[in-house]
Amino acid sequence: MDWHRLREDFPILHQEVNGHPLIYLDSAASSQKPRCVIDAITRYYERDNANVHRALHALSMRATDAFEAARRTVARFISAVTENEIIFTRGTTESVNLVAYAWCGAHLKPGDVILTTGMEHHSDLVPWQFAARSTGATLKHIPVLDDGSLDQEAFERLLTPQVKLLALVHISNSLGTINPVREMCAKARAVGAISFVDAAQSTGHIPVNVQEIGCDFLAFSGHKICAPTGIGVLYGRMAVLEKMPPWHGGGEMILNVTLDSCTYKAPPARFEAGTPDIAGAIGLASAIDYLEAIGVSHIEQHGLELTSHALEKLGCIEGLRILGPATGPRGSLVSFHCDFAHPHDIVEWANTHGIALRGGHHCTQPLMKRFKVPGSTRASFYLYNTPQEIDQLAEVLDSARKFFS
Amino acid sequence: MDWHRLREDFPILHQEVNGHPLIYLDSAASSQKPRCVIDAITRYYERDNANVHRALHALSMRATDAFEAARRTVARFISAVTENEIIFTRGTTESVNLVAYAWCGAHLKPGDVILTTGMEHHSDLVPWQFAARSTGATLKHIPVLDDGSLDQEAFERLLTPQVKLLALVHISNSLGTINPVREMCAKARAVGAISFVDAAQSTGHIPVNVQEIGCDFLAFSGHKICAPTGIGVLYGRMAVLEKMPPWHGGGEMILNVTLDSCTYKAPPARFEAGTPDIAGAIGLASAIDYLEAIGVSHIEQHGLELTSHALEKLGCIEGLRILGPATGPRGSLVSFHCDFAHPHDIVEWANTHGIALRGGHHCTQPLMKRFKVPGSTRASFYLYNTPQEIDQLAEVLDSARKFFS
Amino acid sequence: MSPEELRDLYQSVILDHSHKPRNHGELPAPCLHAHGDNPSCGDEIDIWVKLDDQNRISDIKFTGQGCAISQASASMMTVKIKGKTTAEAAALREDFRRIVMGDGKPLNEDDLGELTLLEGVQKFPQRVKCAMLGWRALEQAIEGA
Amino acid sequence: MSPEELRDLYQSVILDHSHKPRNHGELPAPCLHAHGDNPSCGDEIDIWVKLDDQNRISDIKFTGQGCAISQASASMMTVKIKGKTTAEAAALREDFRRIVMGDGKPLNEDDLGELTLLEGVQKFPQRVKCAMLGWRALEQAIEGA
Ligand SMILES: Cc1ncc(COP(=O)(O)O)c(C=O)c1O
Ligand SMILES: Cc1ncc(COP(=O)(O)O)c(C=O)c1O
Repeated sequence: MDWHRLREDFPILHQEVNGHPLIYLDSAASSQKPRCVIDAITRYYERDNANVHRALHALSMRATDAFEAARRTVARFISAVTENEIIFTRGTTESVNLVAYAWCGAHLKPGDVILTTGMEHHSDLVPWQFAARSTGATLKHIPVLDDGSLDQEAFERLLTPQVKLLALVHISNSLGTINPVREMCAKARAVGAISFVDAAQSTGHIPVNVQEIGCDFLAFSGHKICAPTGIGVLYGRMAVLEKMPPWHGGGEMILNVTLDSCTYKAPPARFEAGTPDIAGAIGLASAIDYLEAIGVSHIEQHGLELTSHALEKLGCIEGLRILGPATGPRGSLVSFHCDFAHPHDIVEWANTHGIALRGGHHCTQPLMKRFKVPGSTRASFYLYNTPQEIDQLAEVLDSARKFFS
Repeated sequence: MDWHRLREDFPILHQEVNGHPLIYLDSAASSQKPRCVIDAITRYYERDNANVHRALHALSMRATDAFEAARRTVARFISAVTENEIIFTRGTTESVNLVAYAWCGAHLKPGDVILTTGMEHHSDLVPWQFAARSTGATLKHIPVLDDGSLDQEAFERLLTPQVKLLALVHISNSLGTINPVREMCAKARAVGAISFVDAAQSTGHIPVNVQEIGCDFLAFSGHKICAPTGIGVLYGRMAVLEKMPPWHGGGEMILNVTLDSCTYKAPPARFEAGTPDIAGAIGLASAIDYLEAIGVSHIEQHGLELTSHALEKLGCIEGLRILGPATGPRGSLVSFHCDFAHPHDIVEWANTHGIALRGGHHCTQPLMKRFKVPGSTRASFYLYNTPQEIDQLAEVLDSARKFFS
Repeated sequence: MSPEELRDLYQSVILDHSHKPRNHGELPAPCLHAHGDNPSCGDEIDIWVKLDDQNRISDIKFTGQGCAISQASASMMTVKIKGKTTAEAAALREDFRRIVMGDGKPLNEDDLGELTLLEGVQKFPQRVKCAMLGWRALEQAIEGA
Repeated sequence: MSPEELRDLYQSVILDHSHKPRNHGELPAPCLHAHGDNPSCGDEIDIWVKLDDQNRISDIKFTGQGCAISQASASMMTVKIKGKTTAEAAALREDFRRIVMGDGKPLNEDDLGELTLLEGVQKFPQRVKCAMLGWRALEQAIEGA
């Protein structure tokens, strides 16, 4: 793989920021888009745009075909059994909310437990708080150890028969920890609980296979894997989806409607009320085709190389402390705390040198409290990043150290 | 206004379908996009793409500025008091659901009444059915008269002090009826009810001013007004929004989060959990700029001309019965029933001649039952349509009559 | 689609069946009954079937509403199927499915007779569901037995 | 942003205040107190104020955490404000807001003194909230009185 040449596919990378070539190290927040994805959107609007379903004229048939083909592409990408297990949403956040409202609302009662972890993104935490509050269920959390891994002993203790749902992040967006989702979902299943995996940071970075993970639900966001904003996915095992009532009501999710009641379609239509983000779904399929042409395991390898390079380079900077696992496989991001400056000052400094970083709590306030930091600075990588960019980052961080100390 | 030249702005229109120049008469389902909107999306992904909020690097600042500028554009477009009254959603359907869950959930109790009409789109009906069921409130419907207007006497009778919410469509997508929303919202306010206006078919077709209408909520979809799929709007009066609890939980809608609870931001952030459709919002602003440059009242005039031309031409076809108001102002669409063929056969026939129509119940099953038709055929118009296209339509419908009779 | 293909789809025989459906109406109980619909377009068919003791379709009637294709196809089916055993009906159904979907050659092309006129549906994939609606309802009625 | 503008933003005086905040700590009750935060970036300031009977700020202290700008600005504010009346403080606040937002000339530029060093914030609009955080908390503490 010629990773340098691949950068040519991303128009946005070829610009200067504050007089320096842009170094984009904020892909964990949102990824950049290759030309083919931008073109897929343009082509759709220039040739095929129409509303989908109930399609009898040429454009609406083409739009429907492309939209449903996108569903098949997603199903293949994450190895779902059928494309009917793929529900299009706006993103991970909406996917979590869908399950928190529709599944929890129908299945939880006081005494039941939703088990989650101390390292969840707010989007995989707040919806469960809401669900617990409205159903009377209790929310419990698997603690995070100092090395950034989950406390597996505590997990075993917490995993009582009262647990009805396990919700956990595949790769932590703040620490880079890769959780053993396969083992944990199996243990959850053994006590009769269903499992929800937040794969926002893993999909498109490492191979994600819902059969292998053995989860009941899995969610990710298109915008983090080279696809447009506004589109995301909820995968649900058909046996679970079939028993789940709808959430949003409206056009296209109903079979028959009278003024006072209605009957619902089968999944996935049941969960897709209203006009979907058609162009977004088509853009997502194009992004998946792009990633698959490169090969997700190649991307994983590249990410591992970048991350270990970053750990080495940043580890040499005095006063810089890296959060999360020190050894072993890791998501392609590095979060750190600098004793010489606040994250926002670091991010500001980096920006002046053309480098895009993110600083703050990364939507994981409880985790920041756990590690007793007000926030962290994060450099996150994707297929278009290079070791040279990380060298630049290390230099700029070292200059920040000198300046702010 | 040179309406013919304006067609040049829409790349999709310049194609052949089944050997005939495309005549797109399905804008009520989804509109086509001008070059400037497609370009705005491309430009965003090529230059400025990044996640919004917590923005400290150059791209994320540019993305945030453009996203928030889009909110101001929408606010100005519908005359909201402040841009904080503008919530971005996926579309009208999600906007209705937001209010049905968040507002109804917090404010309704058994005995209360949600008043809606017999001509609502499923998206402005099913969510209220759900809300009634979960709160114990009762759903009532203002009947539709034979001429396609609402029974105003029945409305007065139904508008008791138990009515807490009036939800009604501004322009019916099946009949073209323009409802007197201003008068009806005022009457609702007089009994202490709040009002929700489904403006999916009116926004971008006729001037829509939330101050003038005097509604508490108003919803529309971007894709119907030349903007991308995946983006829509819920307007809410600030006094009402402030008292409304959140619906979706997740990143960006919270102030402080602990493992077990959280506090919420002020509107609109409270209602926008997770990464929004940033490109969609920017595309929507570009579409609004485009429509405003032409002038919405010019578009309204053009729509009226097309519609009266269509009523005249189609009215001459034997065995074709037009649904909805026979006289007076009307939305820019014509729905009709043909005694010589089923809507799908008509749509098929038209498609073979390059004309895109829609046939079926148009997501208004109760209304179809009311008019005792299994469905109707609909031709809907927007700024890029011409009287010549309607002449073509009339000819093709007449040939269908001859063929199928 | 060319005008010829459209004319193929709506041949006069087909339009004749849709205007004057054969075997239209209901059968009195006891008999088999099923309701079929295409929620995506609103087409509906109700079908009533009487089987004799050799599993032969001794009588069949239908009512419905929808496009010319769905109504004509159901009408043509009833004509063809009357007097056949349920096994023969199932074989016919499969052959009919093949010609409307363009999915392989029918096993007994000759048996199809007039039904081959619906071959034109091949060119209109979105209409396959219409052509199959009556057959789906028939299968349901028999399986429900 | 050029390196010069960045250096302007983080002048040595400012960094000195952020490293060694003046008037750091809490005041014992009775006194006025307010908490201010920027939820979007997590900066926090707690402020304690004692007013004498002429509405003069006789003592002021603060604690907090956040970026160099928010902490230095709060520190510099406490130095400047001690001994001033609440009316004088409000006038200073408005002038300070003008220079950090680049929103018109301050009415009494001379009064600002060292605070003008924060003028560099103008070039970094997203940092205005940081620079104003202490001042917002001060206003809240006094208005809550
Ligand atoms: C682990 C994790 N979960 C959930 C989310 C929320 O994703 P989105 O904002 O696309 O809904 C993110 C992205 O920030 C994330 O990193
Ligand atoms: C009157 C009306 N309301 C609601 C909707 C639903 O809009 P969307 O599908 O964009 O959510 C439509 C569009 O079909 C409509 O015409």
